Order: sequence, then structure tokens, then C-alpha cells
Amino acid sequence: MSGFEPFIAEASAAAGRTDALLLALTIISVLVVGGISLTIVVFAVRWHAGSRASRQRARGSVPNRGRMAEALWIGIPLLVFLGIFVWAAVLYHQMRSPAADALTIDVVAKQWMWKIQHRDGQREINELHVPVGRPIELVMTSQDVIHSFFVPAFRIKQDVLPGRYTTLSFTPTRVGQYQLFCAEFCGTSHSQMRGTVIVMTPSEFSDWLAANPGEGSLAAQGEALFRRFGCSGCHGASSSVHAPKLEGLYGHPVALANGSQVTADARYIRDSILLPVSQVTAGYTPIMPSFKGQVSEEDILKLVAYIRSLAATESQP
Amino acid sequence: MTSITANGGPSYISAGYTLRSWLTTRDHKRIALLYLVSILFFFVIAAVAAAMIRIELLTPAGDLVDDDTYNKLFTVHGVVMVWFFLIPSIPATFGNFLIPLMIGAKDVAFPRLNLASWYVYTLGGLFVVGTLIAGGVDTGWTFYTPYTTMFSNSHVIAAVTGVFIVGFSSIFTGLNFIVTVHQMRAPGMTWFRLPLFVWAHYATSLVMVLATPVLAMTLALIAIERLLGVGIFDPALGGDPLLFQHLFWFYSHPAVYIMILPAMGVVSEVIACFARKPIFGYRFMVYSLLAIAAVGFMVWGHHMFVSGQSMYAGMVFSLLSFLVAIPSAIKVFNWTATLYKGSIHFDAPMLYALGFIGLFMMGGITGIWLAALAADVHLTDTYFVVAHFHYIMVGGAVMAFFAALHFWWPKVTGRLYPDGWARAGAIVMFVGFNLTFFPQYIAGFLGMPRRYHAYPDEFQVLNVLSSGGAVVLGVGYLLPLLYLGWSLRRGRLAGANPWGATGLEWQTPSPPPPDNFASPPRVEGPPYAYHAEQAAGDSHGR
Amino acid sequence: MAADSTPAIVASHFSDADNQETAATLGMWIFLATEVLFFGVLFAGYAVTRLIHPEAFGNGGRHTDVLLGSINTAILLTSSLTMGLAVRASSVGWRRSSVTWLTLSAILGVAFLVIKGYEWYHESLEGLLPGPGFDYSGPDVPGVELFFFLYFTMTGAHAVHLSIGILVVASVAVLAARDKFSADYHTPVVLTGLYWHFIDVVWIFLYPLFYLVSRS
Amino acid sequence: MSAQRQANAVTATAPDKASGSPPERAPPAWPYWLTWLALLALQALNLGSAYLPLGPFNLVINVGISIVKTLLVMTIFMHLARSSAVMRIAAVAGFFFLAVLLGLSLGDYLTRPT
Repeated sequence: MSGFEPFIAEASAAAGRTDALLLALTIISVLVVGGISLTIVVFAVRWHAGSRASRQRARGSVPNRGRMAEALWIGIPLLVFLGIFVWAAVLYHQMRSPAADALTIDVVAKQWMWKIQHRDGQREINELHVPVGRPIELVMTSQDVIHSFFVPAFRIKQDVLPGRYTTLSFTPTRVGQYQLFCAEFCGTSHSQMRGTVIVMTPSEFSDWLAANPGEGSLAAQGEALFRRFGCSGCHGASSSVHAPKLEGLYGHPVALANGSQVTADARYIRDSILLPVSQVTAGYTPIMPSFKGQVSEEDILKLVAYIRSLAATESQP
Repeated sequence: MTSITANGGPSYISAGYTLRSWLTTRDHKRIALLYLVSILFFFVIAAVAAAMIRIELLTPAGDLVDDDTYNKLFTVHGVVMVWFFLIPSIPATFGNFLIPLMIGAKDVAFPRLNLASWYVYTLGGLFVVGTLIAGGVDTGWTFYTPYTTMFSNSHVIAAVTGVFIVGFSSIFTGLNFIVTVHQMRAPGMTWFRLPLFVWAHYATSLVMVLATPVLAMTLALIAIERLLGVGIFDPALGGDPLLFQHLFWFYSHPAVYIMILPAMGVVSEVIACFARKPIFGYRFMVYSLLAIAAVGFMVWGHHMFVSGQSMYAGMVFSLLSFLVAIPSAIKVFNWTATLYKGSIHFDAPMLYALGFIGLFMMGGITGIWLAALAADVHLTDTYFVVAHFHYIMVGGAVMAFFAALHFWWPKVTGRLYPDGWARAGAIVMFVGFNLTFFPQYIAGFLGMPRRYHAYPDEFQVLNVLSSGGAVVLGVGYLLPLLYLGWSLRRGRLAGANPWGATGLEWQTPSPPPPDNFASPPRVEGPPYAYHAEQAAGDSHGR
Repeated sequence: MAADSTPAIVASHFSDADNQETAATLGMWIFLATEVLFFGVLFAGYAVTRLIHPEAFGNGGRHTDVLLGSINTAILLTSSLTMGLAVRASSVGWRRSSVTWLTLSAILGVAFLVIKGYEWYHESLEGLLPGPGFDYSGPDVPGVELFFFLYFTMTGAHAVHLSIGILVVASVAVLAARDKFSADYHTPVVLTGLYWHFIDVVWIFLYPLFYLVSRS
Repeated sequence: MSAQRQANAVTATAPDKASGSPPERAPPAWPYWLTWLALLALQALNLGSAYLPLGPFNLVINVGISIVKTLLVMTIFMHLARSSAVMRIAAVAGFFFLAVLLGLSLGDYLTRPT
């Protein structure tokens, strides 16, 4: 359904589904507000003071009529509400379930700009280039305060938090340029924290990628950082230090010293770099120093990309 | 103003004219007037801020004031409107004035606490005025961390101190009302003979007493975190910013019910009186008030659907939010049913009350949109939300405040205002309100984020419409000031019961004597003993 | 009850003394309900922060003084007993007994504060006071700092309440000594008692949450 | 209130009653002493159990004991056992809504993907 297309572009897979819900809500609202208003007007005209309309109760009226009326107008809204709830919750669940083959793009928000890093190392500010028809998953974090990534044409929004990764999944369905807003108040120039999402055909997109090479792929940049920060001294293949191996780590469960288990995802790796002693792997001593304050959010995402690339190479047993 | 009541004794007004007699009074009616004057002062401050916001938004560029000033303007507008006008608006004034009268008591249970509440309110207000003079605060009324604690360069601590302090005034008021309703009812005034206005305030008081301390402590933690650089909300310190949002909304969502429940009470009184009929489904109205107050505590997470909260928590909060809408719907249906076969008069209070129903309905039903998860993802933090809560808080609570002001003005002052002017005021306010805020629904639907100092060009038409409507709305607010002010000296004497209303407050002279009743009243039957059948033939029923 | 030497002081807007006493007691209970939520924020903060930093809370918990904490708990529980006996004594108009128990309660409260102050002093010397001077080495320093932030905030808020309580108890004791109360009118003693017991209840939860974490 | 006082059986001698009103009957003191002993015993249990390696159950026991102690203080010392229903509701209300706050906000943290 595309009930609102003339007014607001409908450029993602979720947009059409959300619009169907919004259209249903519009229709219900018009009916309810219109119906009750009309009833009030009719009553007001018919039974205004001094009118001759009868005020007598109908003869033989049903006892407990009042209670039946109440039951009716508790029951009907309840059913309608539950229907809307389920519908909206299913869509919400859909929005939050990323496709397995999604193209991952990193977003770092700061006062007051959006910094984007593509897997192959392309970087952009306040612009996001994506190919049409391909599921996208944004991995987002903030360098300072809370921001919110909002693309009205896609009907999606997600707050971007400092100290944490949030993700946003969408599939653009229409080529074009769409506005990107920061929707969570973030300080002085909040209203200038805008950008553009540029949806391109796949061939245009690969042309764009080729024309804007970064400094190597994100994983390659991460590998360079891995050496520069001295991580390889302990975690490298030839190291004599007893440190957890990172090959085949990403996406797999890790047993911790306190007996619990976590999945090695971006958040885990980020925490391990900044607060290494908070989640010590079982069988290792907490000797790793914290890199807090030395490594930027963008660099952490590069390191994550590198460790992730290690998973692909040697995860097969 | 009338200085002598019908039976020759002094009224509560003429009981003393010195400033001292006002500032040390323990009479709930005088404290109500102290509050009335104070909240109107803050209403003006917040309204001026709103006017400047609307002027700024006439053009897409940020050209009237700079961005920091704009951010301070909407923060002041929010902070002052929410805590210094809307929260105390009906309870501290009309609730204070009327609850003892309606239940046949001489005063509230703790008169000194009542006066203390006003002083505490004033002290909190001084902090906020001080914040303004010092240069303002730019965090938004929601004080989200870590912006508020670590990044804002404005006077956060003074502002949160003011809000912290004012919280205690509402705790005092709520505590007083609960005990008053429990202990001070006149003989024969059983629980199910209480007017819905009293029930509404009872439910409101529960929320005031149980939610406000959470806000107070949360703001104290904000102040400590900002002052000392340690705290549980900043991720850089190992804390979690969503914890702040949970705690903040645990208060601030129920706070909306602090505003709207008393409004529902007012409208129930007015509708019954001017339809000349008992309220339809009285007990359901009572239960729905209590249900709103209780379930209202469990829905706060619907402010956080895109905040990074867990998806499952989002679903639970969404479901509960749909459930809390049911009792509100019941109330709208019951007010409508009350009109059926009534003998309906269209005096000014009734016009305000009918306006309330219309606007509250719009605000309520768009609340359903925002409770629906996927729809909220698109609409939250846009002007759709701004329009939604203004329909509830201004369209609902402020319309009801004016309904109350017009309905009980004769009781409070002893004078009648010119009804024609008052009806015109109600209509101007209703039209102006819709002109101002309906375009904001559309702007939000099309994606305009809130708290934007400058905005993309395509939203200009809607913003100009909204600003134009604000002028009409402003006129709507000024009119009552004029004719009500005029009536204080020139208005006709009202007599004890100008509307032919039931309820104990109408059985004592206007304005009431200091002790409220010459002899203790006895209640013999249920409230709202109106008879439309008999009133019908008589076009004025008075 | 009308024929008593010290008639109840009934404000004109109450129907009788019983009504007034019930109103005051109900008011106190409602006030205590607000206090529950006031402290509740800190407990919620504790719960969430502990969920995020479970290890750090264990490590922090081993740095509090379990001996002094336990002694203090016993003191406060005992002060609840003395306060209960004071209320009982005043409810039947035993002036001297009531004054004695009230005084004892206040003294126990002061003893608690003295011990608590000694603990705080030592913890601050050890560098456990959160802020710029926080000096702790070990895993998850921020988590441990948050543990001590909550420790100082919550025990501090408790101590503020207790200090107010001591002042109130002392004033009520003075009033009782001046024979202001009788079997018919002793509402202030009852209300003071309720407040005092509430302070005890808060501590009953603070004790295990700060002194008994990861002792095993 | 006064009727309940009269109903208690122990007679007080009221030696220090200054004025000439008749001696009052005091409610028995032993419940207070007994409660105190129970509270101290529970505290000892609390302390002792903390040194047993029970994992997460240490916390459960700690909080459980605290709840029992609170109930004792509220019913005996704070007289909820002989108070009206309104007082009991007021006493429970604060804890109920605190449970709502804790339950629903912890619900968020516990259901977040790890």
C-alpha cells in the first residue's frame, strides 16, 4: 500500500508496511473522532434546553442497559487495540531482524555530524551512499551525547548512544536522495545535524565505491591499527604471551572467567579494548591494559572489522 | 468584590485584607488563590517563550534568535509549563478550593502543610526565575544524559534544583488531598457519593505522591553527576544513560495523568450540570480514574521504543499503553452518553468542556498511534509527538482549567462574568488551538523532527499556519483575562448557586465564609441529582 | 477519654481527636510511601549498575567494613526496639518510661552515626571516595567507583534521614518530659516512631547490599 | 484505637503517672522483645549465609531475609498488625510501585541481546 506516497516518499521495504499501518490508524481515527463528534452535535441539537424532544425513558427498557453499554465500549476498543498492537509489534520485530546477507556500514555520530565508514574503507560525512534493493545494517555509536538516526522516507529511526552499539536495518527500494535527520536533541546545532541518504543502482554504487577509495578496506586499516597499538605483540600468532587468540573468535561464544558466556560481537570487542578486565576470558589472567582514551570510536570499529575478518579466514575447524 | 456573605458574616476574602493575612493564611480557599496568581505568573513566562518559538519558526532559517537561545526557549517553555503551570494548575487551585467544600469539610486535613506547599512552590519558582536571569538552561525539559550532565554549558544545576524543590509542593498537596478525602468527609458523604471531581483528585494525588519522589531523586543524581563527575548515568563512567530515561519517564509519564485526571474531574462536573443529568456510568467513571492512575505507572517505556531499549520490553510497554487507553475511552463514551436525553445548556463552562472532549479525543487517539510500535518508530521525536501531547496537555488540561475557571468563578469571587464574551472566548480558544497544533501533526507525519531551530524549506507552509494559529490562540487566552478582570468589580452578584448545580459547594454563599458552611452539611443521596425531564421545558432551568 | 488531665488538642476542622490522630497517622504512612520511592530510585540504580558490573560489585563489596556494618545493623535494630517501647509507654501515658526509651533511641542513633562516620573517614583515607581522588587498582575501576558512589550516596541519604530522625526524637523526648503528651494525645510520638522504623527498614536492605556482597 | 488498647490484658501499674487520671492498661511488651530477638537472629543468619559459597543464591537469601525483617518491623513495631486496612494499603503501595519500577526497568536490561 502506498497511501501517503504523494506527500512523503516511500523508499524502503519497511515504509510500505508502516504506511499500511498508518493508513489504518488514520481511517480508525477519522471514524472514531468523526463519529463521536457527530453524536455529540446531534445530542446537543436534539436535546438542547427548551427543545421539545422527549426526555422520557423508553417503556420496557432493558434493565442493566447501562452496564451493557459499558461492556460494549470496553470490549470493542479492546479488540481493536489488541489488533493494532499485534500488527504494529510484528512490523517492529521485522524492522529489528536484520537480513543475514546485510551490507554492514558503520556510523559514528558526534556533535553535530554523521561520520560513515564503509567496509571497503570509503568514508563520508553527512552522506550515506547505499545500493538499492540490498538489505543494509548500520552499526552505530556516538562519540559524545545521544543522537538519533532518522530517515523519514524509510520510516526508520534509532537512537545512537555513546558507549554502546545500536543497529538499524533497512532495505532501500527506490533510487533517489532522502533526508537524514538527527531526531534526539543533542545540543546547540542539533537542527544542523542533517544529511542525505543517496540510494543508487548497484552498478552506480560500485562505481561510487571505486571512485572513492579509502585507505584500504576497514579490516586492513584495522590490521594496521592492530600493529600500531601493539595488540599483535600479545594476540598475534607468534606471540609468546598467553593471550586469547582472535582467529575464529568473532560471532562465537566465549567462556568467561566468572563462569558466564558471551557472544563475541562488536560490543564485546569494544568492551574488551576499553575495559579489558571486565570480561576476562576463562583460563587467562587479566593483564591487558585498557585502551580507553587512546583509541577513537572510528578506530575501534576498524579493529572490530579486522577481528571480524579473522573469523572468516580460520573459523572452520 | 463581595465582602459580606448572605448570612451577614465575612467571606473568606473579606476575612482579612492585609498582605500578612494572605501570606500566613491556612484557609484552603486563600491558598488556592495564592496558587492561582502564582501559576498564572508562570503561565505568562512560558507563554512568552512559546510565542518566541512560534515567531522563530515562521522561516526555515534560524534568523530571529540564535540556536542556543532557541534551545533555551523551548527548555524554559517545557520546564515552566510542565512543573510550574500544568502540574499544579487544577489541583493546587480548584482542587484546593473545592475539595473541602465538595465533601463538606471546614478545611483540608493539614492546613499548615497546605500553606507550606505554596511556599515550597514559590521557592522552586525562584530558582527557575533565577536560572532564567542567569542565562537559562538548554537541555530540554527531559534533561537527557549525558548531554545534561557532561556536555551542556548552561545552568543545569539551578534548574534541576528548582524542579526538585517544586516536586515537594506537589507531594504535599497530594498527601493532603488523600488524607482529606479519607478523613474529612461530612456525615453521609460515602465514597460513592463523592463528586467525580473529588475522585479525580484522589487518583491524581496517588500519582503525585508515588511518582514525584522518583523524579526528585533522579534529578538529585543528575546534579551530583554534573557537580562531582561521578554517577550512574554516564557511559564514560561505566553508567547507563537509558537508566536515566527509565527513571525520568517513571515520573514523567504519570505526570501527564497528574494533568489530565483533574481535568476529567472538572469536565464531569460541568457536563452533568449543563446537561442536567447524572453522569452516565458513575461507578465506571470512578474505576476508570483509578485504573488510569494505577496502569499509568506501567507504560513509561513507550517513550523509549527507539532509545536502545530491548525489543521485548518495548512490546510489553506497548501492550500496557494500549490497555491504559481503554479507561480514557470509557470516559469519552460516558460523557457523550450523559448528553443523551439531557436538557443541554451552552453556557461558557459547557463550551469549554465540550471543547475539552473534542481535543482530548484527538490527543488520545493519536496516543494510540504512538503506542503502536512500528508507527512510533516513524513518529516519535517529530512534531507529531509535539502535537499529540499539546492536544492532551493544552487542548485537554488547559481547556479544562478554563472550564473550571468559568464554572467556579462565581463561587470563588461571588461575581458573574459576561456570558457572551466568555462563549466567544471559548470558541476563539478552540479554533486557535486547532489552527496551531493540527498542522504540527502533519509536519511530524512528514518527518519534521522536534526541537529544530532551523528546518528544511518544505515544512514552512505548515509552520506558518501553526504560528498564525498561535496568534488566534493567544487572543483566546487574553480574552478571559479582560472580562474576568472586569467582572471582579462590575460583574453581577452571583448568589450561592448561579448554575442550578448540585454539589455541596453550591449550598454555601458565594464567596464562601472562612469556615465554608454555617452548619455542618449532611449528605442524603448520590451526586448529580439532576432531572432533565423536569428541566426541559424551562429554557434556562435556573 | 474526655476526662483526662491533658486533653487532646483538636484542630477546629477535625471532628474529634481520634479522627485527627488517624489523619496524622495516615499522612505519615503516605509520606513513608513517598520515601520508599525516593530511596527506590537508588535501589533501582544499584540493581541496574550491579547487573552491568557484577564483578566490580563483588570486589567493591569486599572493601567495606563488615564488622562495623554488622555492629551498626544491630544498633539500629535495637533502636527500633527502644522506639517501639517508647511508643508503647506513651500510649498509656507513662511519661518517665517514654522519655527514657526515646532518649535511648536517640543515643543509639547517634552511636550509629559515629560508627558510620568512622567508616566513611577510613574509606576516604583509603581513596575509596569517588571523584578525582578515587584511588583503586584492580579490574573494572569504573564499576568499583560506581559501587562506592552508590555506597556513599545511599548510606549518605540514609544518614541524612537518621540525623533528622535523631533531632525529631530528641525534641519529642523534650516535649514528653514536659508532660505534653498523655494516653489520649501522643500522636507525635507515634509518628516519630513510624519514621524511625522506616529508617531502620532502609538500613535492613542497605546492609546486605553493601556489606555482604561476595563474602564467600 | 482505644478499644484495642483496652482489650489488651496486661495491667500496667503506671508508677510514674504524674496526674490523677486512672492507671492505664498497657499492651504487653514481650512482642517487642521477641521481635527484636528475631531480628537479631535474622541478622546473624544474614551475615552467616553470606560466607557460604552459594553463587547467585547469596543475593536471593540476603534480599529474602531483608524482606522478612521488614515485614517483622512493619507488622509489630509499626503496628500494621492492628492498623486499619487503609494504613496497610498505604504501607504496601510504596513497595508495590517500587516493584513496578524495578521489575519493568530490569525487564529491559535482562531481555537485551548480549
